[in-house]
Amino acid sequence: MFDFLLDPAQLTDFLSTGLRLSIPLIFAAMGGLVCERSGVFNIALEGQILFGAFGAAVGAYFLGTPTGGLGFALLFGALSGLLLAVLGITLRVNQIVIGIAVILFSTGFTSFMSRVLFPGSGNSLKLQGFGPVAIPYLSDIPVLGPVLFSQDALVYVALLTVVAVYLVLFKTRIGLSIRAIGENPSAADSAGVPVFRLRYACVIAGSTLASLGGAYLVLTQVFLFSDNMSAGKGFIALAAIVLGRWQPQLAFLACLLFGFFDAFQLRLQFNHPEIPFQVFAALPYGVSILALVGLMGQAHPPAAVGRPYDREMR
Amino acid sequence: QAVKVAVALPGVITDKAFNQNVHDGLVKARETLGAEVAFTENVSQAEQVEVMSDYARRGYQIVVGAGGEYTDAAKRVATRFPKVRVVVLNGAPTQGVATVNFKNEEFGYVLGLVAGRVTKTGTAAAISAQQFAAFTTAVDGFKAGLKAAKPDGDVLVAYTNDWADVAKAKEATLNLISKGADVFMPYLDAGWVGVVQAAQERNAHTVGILHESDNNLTTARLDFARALVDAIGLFQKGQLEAKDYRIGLTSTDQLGPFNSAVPEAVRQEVQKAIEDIKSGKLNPAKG
Amino acid sequence: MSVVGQPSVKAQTPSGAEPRAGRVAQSLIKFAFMLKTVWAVLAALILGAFLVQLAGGRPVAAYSALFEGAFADYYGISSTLVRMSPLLLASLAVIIPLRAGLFNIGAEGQIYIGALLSTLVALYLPEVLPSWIHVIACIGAGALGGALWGLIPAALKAYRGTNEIITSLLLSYVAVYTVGAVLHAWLMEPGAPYPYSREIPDALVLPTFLSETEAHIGVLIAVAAALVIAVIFRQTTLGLSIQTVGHNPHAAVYAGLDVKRLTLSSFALGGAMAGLAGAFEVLGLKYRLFDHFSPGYGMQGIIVAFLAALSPLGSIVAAFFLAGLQVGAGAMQRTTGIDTTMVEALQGMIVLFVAIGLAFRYHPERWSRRVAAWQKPTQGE
Amino acid sequence: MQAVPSRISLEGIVKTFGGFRANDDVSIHVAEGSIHAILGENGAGKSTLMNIIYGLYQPDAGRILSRGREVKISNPRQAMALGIGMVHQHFKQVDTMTVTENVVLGLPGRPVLNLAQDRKRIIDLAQELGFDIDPDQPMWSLPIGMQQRVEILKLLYRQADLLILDEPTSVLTPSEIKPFFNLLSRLRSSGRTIVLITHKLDEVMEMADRVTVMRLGRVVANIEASETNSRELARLMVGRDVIFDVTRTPPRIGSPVLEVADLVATDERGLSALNGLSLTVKAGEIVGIAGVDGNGQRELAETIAGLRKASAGTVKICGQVADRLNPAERKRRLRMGFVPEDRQKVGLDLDSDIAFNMVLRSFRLPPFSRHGWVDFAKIKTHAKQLAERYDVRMRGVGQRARDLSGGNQQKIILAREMEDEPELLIVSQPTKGLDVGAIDFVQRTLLAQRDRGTGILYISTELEELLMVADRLAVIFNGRIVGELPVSEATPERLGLLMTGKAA
Ligand SMILES: Nc1ncnc2c1ncn2[C@@H]1O[C@H](COP(=O)(O)OP(=O)(O)OP(=O)(O)O)[C@@H](O)[C@H]1O
Ligand SMILES: Nc1ncnc2c1ncn2[C@@H]1O[C@H](COP(=O)(O)OP(=O)(O)OP(=O)(O)O)[C@@H](O)[C@H]1O
Ligand SMILES: [Mg+2]
Ligand SMILES: [Mg+2]
Repeated sequence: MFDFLLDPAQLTDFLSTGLRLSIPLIFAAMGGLVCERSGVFNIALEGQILFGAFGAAVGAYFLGTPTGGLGFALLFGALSGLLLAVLGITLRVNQIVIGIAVILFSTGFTSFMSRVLFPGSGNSLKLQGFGPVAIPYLSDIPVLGPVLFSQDALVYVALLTVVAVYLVLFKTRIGLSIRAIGENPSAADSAGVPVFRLRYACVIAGSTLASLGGAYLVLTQVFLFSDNMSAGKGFIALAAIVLGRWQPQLAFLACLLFGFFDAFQLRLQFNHPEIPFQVFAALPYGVSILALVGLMGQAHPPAAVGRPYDREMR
Repeated sequence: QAVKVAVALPGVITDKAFNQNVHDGLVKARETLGAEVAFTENVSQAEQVEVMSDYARRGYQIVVGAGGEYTDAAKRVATRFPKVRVVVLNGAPTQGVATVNFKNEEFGYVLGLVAGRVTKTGTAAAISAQQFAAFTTAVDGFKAGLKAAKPDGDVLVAYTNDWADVAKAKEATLNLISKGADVFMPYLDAGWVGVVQAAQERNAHTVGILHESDNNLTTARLDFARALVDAIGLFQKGQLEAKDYRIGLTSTDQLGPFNSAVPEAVRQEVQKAIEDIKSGKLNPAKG
Repeated sequence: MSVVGQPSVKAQTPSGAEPRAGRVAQSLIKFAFMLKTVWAVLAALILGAFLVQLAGGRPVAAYSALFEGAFADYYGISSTLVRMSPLLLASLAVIIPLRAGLFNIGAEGQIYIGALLSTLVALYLPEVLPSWIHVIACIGAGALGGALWGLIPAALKAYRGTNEIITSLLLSYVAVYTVGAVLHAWLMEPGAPYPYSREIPDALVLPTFLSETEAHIGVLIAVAAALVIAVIFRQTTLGLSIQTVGHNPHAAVYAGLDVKRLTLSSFALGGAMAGLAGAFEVLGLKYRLFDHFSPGYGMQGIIVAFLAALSPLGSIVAAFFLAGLQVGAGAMQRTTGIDTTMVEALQGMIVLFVAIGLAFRYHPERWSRRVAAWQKPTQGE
Repeated sequence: MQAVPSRISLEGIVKTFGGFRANDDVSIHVAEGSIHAILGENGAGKSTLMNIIYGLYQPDAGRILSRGREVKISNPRQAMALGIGMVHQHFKQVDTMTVTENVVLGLPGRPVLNLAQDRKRIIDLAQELGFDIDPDQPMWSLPIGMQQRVEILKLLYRQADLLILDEPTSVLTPSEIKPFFNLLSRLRSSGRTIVLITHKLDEVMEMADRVTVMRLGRVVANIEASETNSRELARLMVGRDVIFDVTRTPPRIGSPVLEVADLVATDERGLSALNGLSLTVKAGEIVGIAGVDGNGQRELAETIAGLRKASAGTVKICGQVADRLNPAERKRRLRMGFVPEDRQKVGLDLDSDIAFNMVLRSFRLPPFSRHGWVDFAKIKTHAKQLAERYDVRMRGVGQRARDLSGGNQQKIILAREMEDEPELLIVSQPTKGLDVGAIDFVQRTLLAQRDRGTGILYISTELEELLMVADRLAVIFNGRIVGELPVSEATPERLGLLMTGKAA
């Protein structure tokens, strides 16, 4: 069952697969985490991954470069974030509803527009994507080299994102304010934090990060857009945030946990054809639940998450 | 007067696979037979009866469910609308319903044979999203064909659980490659692209079901488009019956072009196998 | 030093002596607010008209097909009702625990386990019982399955403090795979072209109440369930207790309520509703257990619940609306040939706009000020 | 009219909430460098007015002038820019963050935090003010008096020169009030202006330069402190004469209704709070628990009420061991009433209406429900009666408890717990935040209960109040009763020694 761990080639592939399956989750989880830390529940991650993927395809198709794709992905992510912010922060519409509505809308809209914009080509688009960037010397280390140091650019971006989110949240003035508006917006407001502006910024930034997850799918993983290609990753990212107790570094580990168990279950499947494959497919979810239950102590979400702030409410 | 045909599809018509193939059939029927056609994509299980009944009520004479999961719904619609001819592709033989099936094991056998001759590692793999009859019978044939060419060869099977998840299909393939597989039979909707991509990146090969690509050794044309056109033609002649139609592998036309990696000798061997299957000398499910 | 006269509490509505025109304007505005859902749908449809145009359709024709297909003919209404049943039950599965402050986004999983248990009882309980008892047993098994699956996140929450939102979500995936695995290993009909179980005996099929349609009595049971839940919340101590826990768990302890037990029971009751939805899909609609049979009822239930502002009675209306929207959209697609994906986008937009509409509240004093401001210039003339 | 320039002026301020006028044409001028007291009954609109100055609420009409210049204050940041700072009635702090983080929050500065540097400055400032604060403690772990010091520190750290203090003394113990007033005097002499909201008339007389009295949203008086006296202020506020001395008959003491023996319990942090506490309360007497806040008062009350588990010892109520009974059972079977200290978090369901809150602890019993069915008509009449008797200021019993002023929230709890004919009544800080009229009323009601034969445990940090109503005093220190004495023998000096653990 674990024999592949001993063979360097197989191990490298397994680890790379685990990492690649984790990357979209990492982007989405970091995005969602930033939103939730600021007190806005972003359940629309799933839709934003899809928007990002679609944007990446549009950009790469019409501009012909992966950078163009990246630009459009960011733009689409930011727009979806703006929509969430206007509805959830200013108009104070229930954040769960708008999240789900955005998901519904994104599924239909991106599929429909992809037919309008890429007529006939559908999933056989062959888009320009980013190639791997090998970091000199480091990439020659056996197993770790190919897994960590000769990856696609967006993989490094994802790893840097985790570091950046951590540093911003915990080492900067604005991070302190973000954590405060997620915990007690009324106190932060009273202390002079621009609650509304900052929540807008977090939601837009977070949504943009999530859309990078989609850009990764298109620009480095499969080089095409296919309907509904987010395939549930946004929901897993939501779970990873909780599993990581709203800490970026732990959420990152949770994404890896999920990605690696997904890679692992793919391998187990063909080693054990006698067992229904669903048993393996359920593995990452089961492990996540166990991890969640097994962790000592309770994890508390930011206290104000999901509650729109209204100054004049008692 | 034009014949009216409607199809309920489980996926989208741009998948370059099963759903698109069926849709192609509709287009061809409109062009060549002057049929009036309609279709609905992404029909969920809960609405199968609703969609098919609605077409029947609207005066469509042929109502098609594209996939074995429509069998039950088809039976109910057929009972309710005895004048309508209900057809299920890949369906289980059912009273009152016309089912159209390919003999998947025959196609699988030939693909397995080619795979077995080209593989260097002796390991091939089949990938689908869900376990269902059409796939498992194809895999049976595939195994038998592979073993005929390489008695100590092996076939791995993986399920991605999502017909359209390209990334997952790609990762599954990459891992199968590192496990030693070098020929792949994807039985997926949009997800097959991922298999092809992975194979191309790692210099492995695919044997296609419907789709074609550079690294593809050959393709089983489980051509539902043609089957659908044929069925409509039969209907126009008043000959489409409520019975099980089985389409076997009878000629190399039903296979795609051979890749240059397939030696002439192997092409001959395939020809021979088709003859033997036709004559009953070869049982494709057992080898 | 100045001592002002003593105001009374009552005389504090702003200026009773508004001019007549102002009052008329104000009641018109109030009326307009009452119709906000209508405006929301209209706005979405107008925006959607551009999409329809883009998809090569004619908006008016498309929309009338949508409306007719959902509400204006016998079969359309019956389809809408059939679709409404799981949506309504799934929304109750969200509402009940949410009243106790617990968010169940795992109704999907509870639906699957309910369907599984119901199927097992239908196929394996010896056929010695009178069939109506057997049917009730099947329905009960569905409710039980959902309740048990719902109890897992509730128990983890009550005894370990684990976040129920995420456990219920993850358990949904586990449930879907469990059904797949059980089908695969055990229940699948031999030779079936798709992973599904044997057919349940005819005697166990739920009767329909509209002939020639799928409108099974599960629809009526779902509506009845919503009514019962509404009564529980409005009239019973159980409902008030659950609500108190939801509002303030500390106060609930102080009031002498058993918070853990109420956590468990509200989640179990919610799960039971979802389980019923699963049972009805098997007993009333498909007559078998299919792999992946639900098109996401769990998530849609959340939308219904929030559109209904967490009111069980409102849920009946919201579920009917969303079901009609889905059925009508299908009919529109079949009549006009508009792309399905566009129809999905339109659905998302309508839900979004309705949610936005619901967020607007009527503030009488604000509007009376505005109306007064508008009138000033006219009076000056 | 003003020789001294006005620091801040309000002119014709109106503020409505859903048709209800919380502020109705309010005009006030606060002179530069003065202490300006604002007085008013619970719900008079004082906090609303202050929130308007601080930019949290937008007035429907009226003008605000800062140093004579008209300003629009649309958020707290603008208020801060005008030198305005506010300590809210219910503190606005991020509980999970440390003192330092709370102080720094919202301040402009370099993007990268340097908390070590801020920490040092906070320590310096605290020293200057005579505050003893650990800047690394998380906010939630601080006693409430300490939290208030952090709030004041926050303002001064921001260099506010107009300090709005909304009922600052209601959270302070008597020993803390003196230094607090000294601080205020020092701040005034350093040129700062202070707006002080309080219900304590002697404090007003002691500190304020000028007084504004509000009633039902309006200003009823603007008056120099030197030109008035407590009695007049009370009359202006309440609209009637308030008699501060309660006449009391000697107690008719019966059998014990509460016997606490060797009680041991811990607090939220797991630290020991009760260390073998023993105490008896008999029918017909009021036993006052005196002590410095944080010596186990809250844990004692909660353990008796059944909200907290004792790790050792027993509680007997009316002769029965109560240890295994939950709060509802103690109320129902043992006839125990309980007024918790934290009214918003424990005592009320703020999101339900007043009527429901009046039966929060008895809605599952007849006559309010039968066989699980609730009788809302009964609940409503019951609530109306109680609200009338306890003078709850509201728009109707269907109003949400959250929207009531703090004093009125307190009255709901008192009404509910006292009107059930309890044999034992535990009251924890029952007058916190109440106006003089309400305090007077509560004390009378408690005495009436006593005379009817109820045994009352009265926990308060207000010595004067205890001396006024209690028959017997027990002093709590470090989770133990360190002395008991009849009220006639109690002097503030003697109590002071006991309360600080210096005499046994
Ligand atoms: N009481 C309120 N409740 C909810 N939203 C409000 C409230 N007051 C203002 N807003 C919204 O916030 C926006 C900014 O208002 P304002 O400048 O008063 O707030 P702020 O604290 O300065 O926040 P920011 O600077 O981030 O905008 C307004 O456009 C309005 O939409
Ligand atoms: N945000 C709000 N929404 C609705 N009503 C409110 C709001 N804020 C205050 N009120 C109402 O306005 C009135 C005045 O309340 P406010 O808090 O200003 O009183 P207060 O004078 O500070 O009383 P207390 O002495 O009890 O603190 C009360 O009746 C209260 O119910
Ligand atoms: Mg601003
Ligand atoms: Mg106040």
